[in-house]
Amino acid sequence: MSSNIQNAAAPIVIPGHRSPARVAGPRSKFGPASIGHTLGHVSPEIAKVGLSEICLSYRTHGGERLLALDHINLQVRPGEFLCVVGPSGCGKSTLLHLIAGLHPQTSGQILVDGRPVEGPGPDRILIFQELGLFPWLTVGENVEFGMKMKGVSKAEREEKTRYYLRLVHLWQFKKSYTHQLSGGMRQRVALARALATEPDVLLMDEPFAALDAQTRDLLHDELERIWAETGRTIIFVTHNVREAIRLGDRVVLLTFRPGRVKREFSIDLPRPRVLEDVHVAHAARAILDELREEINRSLEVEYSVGVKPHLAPGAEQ
Amino acid sequence: MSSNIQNAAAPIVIPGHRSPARVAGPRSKFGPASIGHTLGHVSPEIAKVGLSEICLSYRTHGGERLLALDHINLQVRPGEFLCVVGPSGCGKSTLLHLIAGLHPQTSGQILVDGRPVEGPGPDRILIFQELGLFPWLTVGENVEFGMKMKGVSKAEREEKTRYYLRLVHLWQFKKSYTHQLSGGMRQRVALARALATEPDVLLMDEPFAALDAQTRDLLHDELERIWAETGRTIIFVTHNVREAIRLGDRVVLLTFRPGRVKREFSIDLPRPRVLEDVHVAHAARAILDELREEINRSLEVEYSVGVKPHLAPGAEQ
Amino acid sequence: WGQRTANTIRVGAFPNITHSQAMVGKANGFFERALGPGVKIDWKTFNAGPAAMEALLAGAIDMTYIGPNPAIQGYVRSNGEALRIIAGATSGGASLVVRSDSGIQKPEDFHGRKVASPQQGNTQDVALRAWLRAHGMKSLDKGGDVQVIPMANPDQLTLFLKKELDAAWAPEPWATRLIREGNGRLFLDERDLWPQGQFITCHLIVSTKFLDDNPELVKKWLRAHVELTEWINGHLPEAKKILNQQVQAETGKALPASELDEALGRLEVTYDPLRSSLITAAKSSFDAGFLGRQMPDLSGLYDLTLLNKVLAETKRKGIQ
Amino acid sequence: MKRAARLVIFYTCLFGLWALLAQLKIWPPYLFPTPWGVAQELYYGFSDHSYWIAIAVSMRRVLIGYAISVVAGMILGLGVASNKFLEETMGGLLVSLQSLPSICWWPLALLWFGLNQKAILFVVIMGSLLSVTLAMEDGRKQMPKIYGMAGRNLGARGFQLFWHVLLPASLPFIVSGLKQGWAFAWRSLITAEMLYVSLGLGQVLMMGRETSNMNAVIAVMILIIGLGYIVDGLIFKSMEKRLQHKWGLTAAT
Amino acid sequence: MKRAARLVIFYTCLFGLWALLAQLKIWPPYLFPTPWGVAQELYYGFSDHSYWIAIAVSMRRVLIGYAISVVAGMILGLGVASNKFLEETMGGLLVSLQSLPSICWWPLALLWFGLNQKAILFVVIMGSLLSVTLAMEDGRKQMPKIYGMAGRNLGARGFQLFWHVLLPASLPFIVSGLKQGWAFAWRSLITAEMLYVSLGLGQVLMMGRETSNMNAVIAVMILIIGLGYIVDGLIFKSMEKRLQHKWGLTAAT
Ligand SMILES: Nc1ncnc2c1ncn2[C@@H]1O[C@H](COP(=O)(O)OP(=O)(O)OP(=O)(O)O)[C@@H](O)[C@H]1O
Ligand SMILES: Nc1ncnc2c1ncn2[C@@H]1O[C@H](COP(=O)(O)OP(=O)(O)OP(=O)(O)O)[C@@H](O)[C@H]1O
Ligand SMILES: [Mg+2]
Ligand SMILES: [Mg+2]
Repeated sequence: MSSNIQNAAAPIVIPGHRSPARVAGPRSKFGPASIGHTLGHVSPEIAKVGLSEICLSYRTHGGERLLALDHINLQVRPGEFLCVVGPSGCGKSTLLHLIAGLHPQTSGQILVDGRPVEGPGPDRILIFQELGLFPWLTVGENVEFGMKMKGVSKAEREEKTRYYLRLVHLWQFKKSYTHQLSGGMRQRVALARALATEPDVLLMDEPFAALDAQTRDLLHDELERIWAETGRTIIFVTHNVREAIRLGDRVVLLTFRPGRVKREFSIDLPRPRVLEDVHVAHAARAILDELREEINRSLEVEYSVGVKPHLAPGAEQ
Repeated sequence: MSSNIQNAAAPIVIPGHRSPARVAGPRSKFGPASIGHTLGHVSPEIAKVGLSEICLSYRTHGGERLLALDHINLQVRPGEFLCVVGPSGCGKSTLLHLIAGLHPQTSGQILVDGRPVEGPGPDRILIFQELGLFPWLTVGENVEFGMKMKGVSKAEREEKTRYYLRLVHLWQFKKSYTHQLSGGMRQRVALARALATEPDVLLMDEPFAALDAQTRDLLHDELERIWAETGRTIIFVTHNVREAIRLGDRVVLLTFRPGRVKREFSIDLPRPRVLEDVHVAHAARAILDELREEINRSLEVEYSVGVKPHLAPGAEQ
Repeated sequence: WGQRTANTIRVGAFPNITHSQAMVGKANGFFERALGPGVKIDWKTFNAGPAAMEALLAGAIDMTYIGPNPAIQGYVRSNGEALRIIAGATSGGASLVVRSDSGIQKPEDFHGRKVASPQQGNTQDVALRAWLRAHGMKSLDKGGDVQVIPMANPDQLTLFLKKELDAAWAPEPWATRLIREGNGRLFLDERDLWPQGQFITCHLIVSTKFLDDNPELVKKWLRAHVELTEWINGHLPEAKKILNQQVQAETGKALPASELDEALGRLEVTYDPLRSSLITAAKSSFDAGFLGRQMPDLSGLYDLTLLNKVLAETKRKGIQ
Repeated sequence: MKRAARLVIFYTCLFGLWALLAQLKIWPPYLFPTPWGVAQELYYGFSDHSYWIAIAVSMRRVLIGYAISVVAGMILGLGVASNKFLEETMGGLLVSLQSLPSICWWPLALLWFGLNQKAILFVVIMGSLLSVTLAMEDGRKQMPKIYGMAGRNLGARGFQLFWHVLLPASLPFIVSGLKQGWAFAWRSLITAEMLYVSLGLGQVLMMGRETSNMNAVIAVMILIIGLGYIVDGLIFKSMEKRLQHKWGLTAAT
Repeated sequence: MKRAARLVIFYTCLFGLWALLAQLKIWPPYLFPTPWGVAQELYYGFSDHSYWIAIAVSMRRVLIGYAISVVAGMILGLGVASNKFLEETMGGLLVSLQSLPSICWWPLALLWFGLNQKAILFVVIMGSLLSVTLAMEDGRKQMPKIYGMAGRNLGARGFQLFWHVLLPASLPFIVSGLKQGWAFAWRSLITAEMLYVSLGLGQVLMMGRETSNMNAVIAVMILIIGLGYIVDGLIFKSMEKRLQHKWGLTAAT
């Protein structure tokens, strides 16, 4: 069991201190670093997506600033399936927005294919947590949108639209408007729209959060297949640790506000993996333990200034 | 194991055929009906929420109508924790909207405390799947909103706002606007807002979908505690079968479009339950099997009119 | 002359009985015949002096029938450059009308009353203020107790009927309408204030540039204008009919015959520009503060050489 | 059917009230015309074709002027909303320039175009252009950020982004602004037509006023209202319906 | 600092262009006034207090009339948007009634109120009321359904629902509509002040036209623009800023 998960490098970054990424950090108790490829060796040159020393702070009420991301260093190999987990509000979505080029970072550098990111590009498509479907377009037109922008021919667009809408089981709804869909259906439209654009790098922000278990399982399989067949690089944010292990080559755990890379886990389980599998469950436990640490830290922050409401002892998952 | 879950009554409703609810249906293979209270005996008189022969159809493109709910019969006891699961797009949200009185049903009757529902009321508060937070109010003002409408005094409002915002770990953000929050944080604000209004019947539409596992566990405990302490009736929609078993007295499984009650499961596991527990897992399997049947049916519908894209064999969860 | 003469002449006029020559000439094609086939007349219809003057200054029309006040203003504002008065058109046709039940009998009764004029600073407004001053009264804004209220003529009628106005200094046909429809009484015919009962109400002006470039054309027009004036004076009943028809065609409503008779009875059609009355009016206007800080020099305002040429050629008496 | 009945009732009541007030003779009929007087006026106006001509002339002017305003206003509005320099300079002037009465533009129109259709069109355009610009700018600025982000993320740039995302996303605002622009266009047209008589409803109105013919004034008001009603029904209401259908702003059950 | 610099540059360029055009003498100065001519006019107007009085009188009228329009327009708009009968009957007339030029209301105003401030206020109100109504109706109708549902679900009813949910939810629309209403109010005011001379900027404008004094016309235009700029900055811009801050329509990083 312990050989299936590998804590490759988890440098605990001290705020404000510039520590180079990928130096050896404390090892996870789950196993030696020797199993699997050594993540520490993804050099920035060959990385598909490289983040170095990324910080981002938001303006909040009263002119204060909230540090959302704090010196993030992360190299993603071409064709890697990277999962990002972390407590709610730790900066996962923010991270994807930065890579997508939708806001500028406060400091640090983001390289995609060795070139600094200066705005959105058709090589990086993000599935927004809020979906961002266009209400003035039908489901079919939404899926076509990215292709239309790229100048894909009408015939090809139609073919792909059909293919991807079938994939997410919504072909029948191609002429519906988004307000006529249920929450889960909307999420699948957003998925189809992003997949249909066929980008090099797919940035997915909790794309399966509103789906029932069965549908999600089917789509896990589809996503994994597409990934394997096309060699796309995927950065996948999820709050579901099992899902991260089911899909990822590597799982990055972010800390609670401000978001830093707390630890990285290399997942060496053979594919296809199964969500309910004991190996997956076991691997999840390690990550969940770390996550719990973060949540407890968040609670300390929350309750440091007042009375704590009744809280049941931490549950087991 | 098998004694922990009980299939109380699962009349398979034939479309258009009016079958009275609660007659004995096919028993689940998981156990005899004798264990636990017999759900079939909740009479409409004592039911907190009673749905009889509810149908709802939506207008769609081209003037067609889409039947979303088909002869739903359901009685919810006072103080019951009812979970509703079903495939994506089966009509779960629609059902909650109807109970909340936000649209009228096409036919059938909804009784709350024996009186027909004629519109929204402060006794039934819904947490929308889309949240429906007010962007022009701060987090604190959002939570206060329902209390303000009820005419709760300012001091009490403040106290409750603090209590419930602490509960969801967002007290620090009371002065933020909703656009300054992450997806999971927004979901927790919506939860706090609904809880703070302290309704008799709480209608929750996937309230934990965007939360990480740890936070969700904490909130499961809190919700269960509040439920136990106040004796509220809760109707809880989720796509997570384990979550349904973790929380519910009873789990209702809806069929794929149109939504009908496929089967009901009475959950007799002792509380507090633990999500990762083997009993929960085992119970989930029974429901998941039924769910898979529905998903397969949905795929048949989807692919009945064209070529099926490559689909991996159904995964295990 | 060496200048290429225009083959279109753009002329402004109002559908109003004070613009009799224009209305009649328009109706029976008099000017077209006089100018010959090579020249097209482009009639432009306005409702009020300022709009016509704006158009003339902007070079959008070449010639227009217009009242004295806008002509003076246009001349002064353009430092004497833009326009010349080349002939008169009508004289008279303004009266002070009081509401019958206002109790006004003599000039002193105007103390504390509300008196309307068509527009602040226009001919009637100036006349009203001058008349008040002559009778030892002042308007409210000059520290007196007579409320001079400049407002559009149709609104005066409304307010007469609502008994909110006591009197109005109005041009024709409004004076007549106020009397007939607004329960008014003629208090003073402005002609009584002037030597020979003549004062200019409407004249013909032309833009200086057009005059310089097309003197022949202007001369032809003037000859037609003079002949038409005499024709009207000689065939009053027929002219009235044509005039009323043209007004109806342009405004959609004819004046009742009796009103028309009464209104025209207070008017005189003439080609004499009545220069002295204009100079007097300009003086009053300056006194009332509507002509700037310094009395303008109006010496170049008239160019009557062509008119006098026409008059001489047709053996009529010239104008000094 | 019920809708039609309600409309009939409403208008019958309206006219009944008017007839009653006129019948009571509180005001003399040339101040407060009777419905039948106005009906007669309309009948005459239409039977001698003068109203048909006036309508045709005015509609043509307002439609051309408005169409130009809409296109130019959208471009300008987009520019103002997306360019910081324009926003700071022009942006602050939009409301105040729009407040200028049409009559202020008339001298300029004469200067540039002379006395002709173009001058009138210019006044109509200046009357409604900035209203459309304002609406476009507001639409662009108050549009939820997510649409712009999603559009850019999916590769839309420049004109594509404008045409496929910004424009449709702010359409609810724009439709609202277009209505206001339409009203501005009409008002400016009437002002211009009253200054320089050249057919059109403004002339009829002016002449009605000049001759104290309240019947004609009311007749023109009714014509303007009627034309507005038709245009509203044909253009704005149907745009709104489409919008509400697409965006799901109406009940779907 | 940079913003101020940009504004200075912009206005300097604008005046420079104007001065240049005037200097080139393409048009005579009585048609195309020079900046210094207008400056002198402004100087005289302010030093003999007549402009101060005109501004005070006009601002007072426009503010009162507009305030009434806003309140009444909102109520009316809400009524139209929420009541089916009103919507079908009044709703279809809003755009066309708003298209009626102010001059149409003037005879009615005189008839009802006679010669006084009220008549002018009436024209101002009729000029902007329906514009606000339209904006309110559109805001109410095009508001995302979820806000109304959430409000009702949390127990808001009747006036509470209006005040705490519908109004703030449609505020982006309303602010946009309020600007248009402001422009309408000004235009109507000037029209009314030109019809019945009783101080105010309309009178100054009228006199400028009467006396062919383009300097005065331009001076009034500048005053109207200036007042609009100030009101826009004080009221509308700050409302917009607040809105954008709350709703997160501006970049937060
Ligand atoms: N526009 C904004 N203005 C101010 N603060 C913001 C803004 N957007 C996000 N934040 C803050 O940044 C932090 C990170 O937000 P982010 O959305 O990236 O979290 P997340 O990891 O995606 O959380 P979740 O799992 O709940 O979606 C949060 O604390 C949030 O309050
Ligand atoms: N406004 C609407 N107009 C037309 N059809 C609608 C509308 N809202 C929902 N539907 C349809 O009704 C069905 C049920 O939708 P509902 O939102 O109740 O599903 P759900 O069970 O909540 O699904 P999910 O788990 O994905 O949220 C779906 O097929 C959807 O397409
Ligand atoms: Mg997020
Ligand atoms: Mg749902």
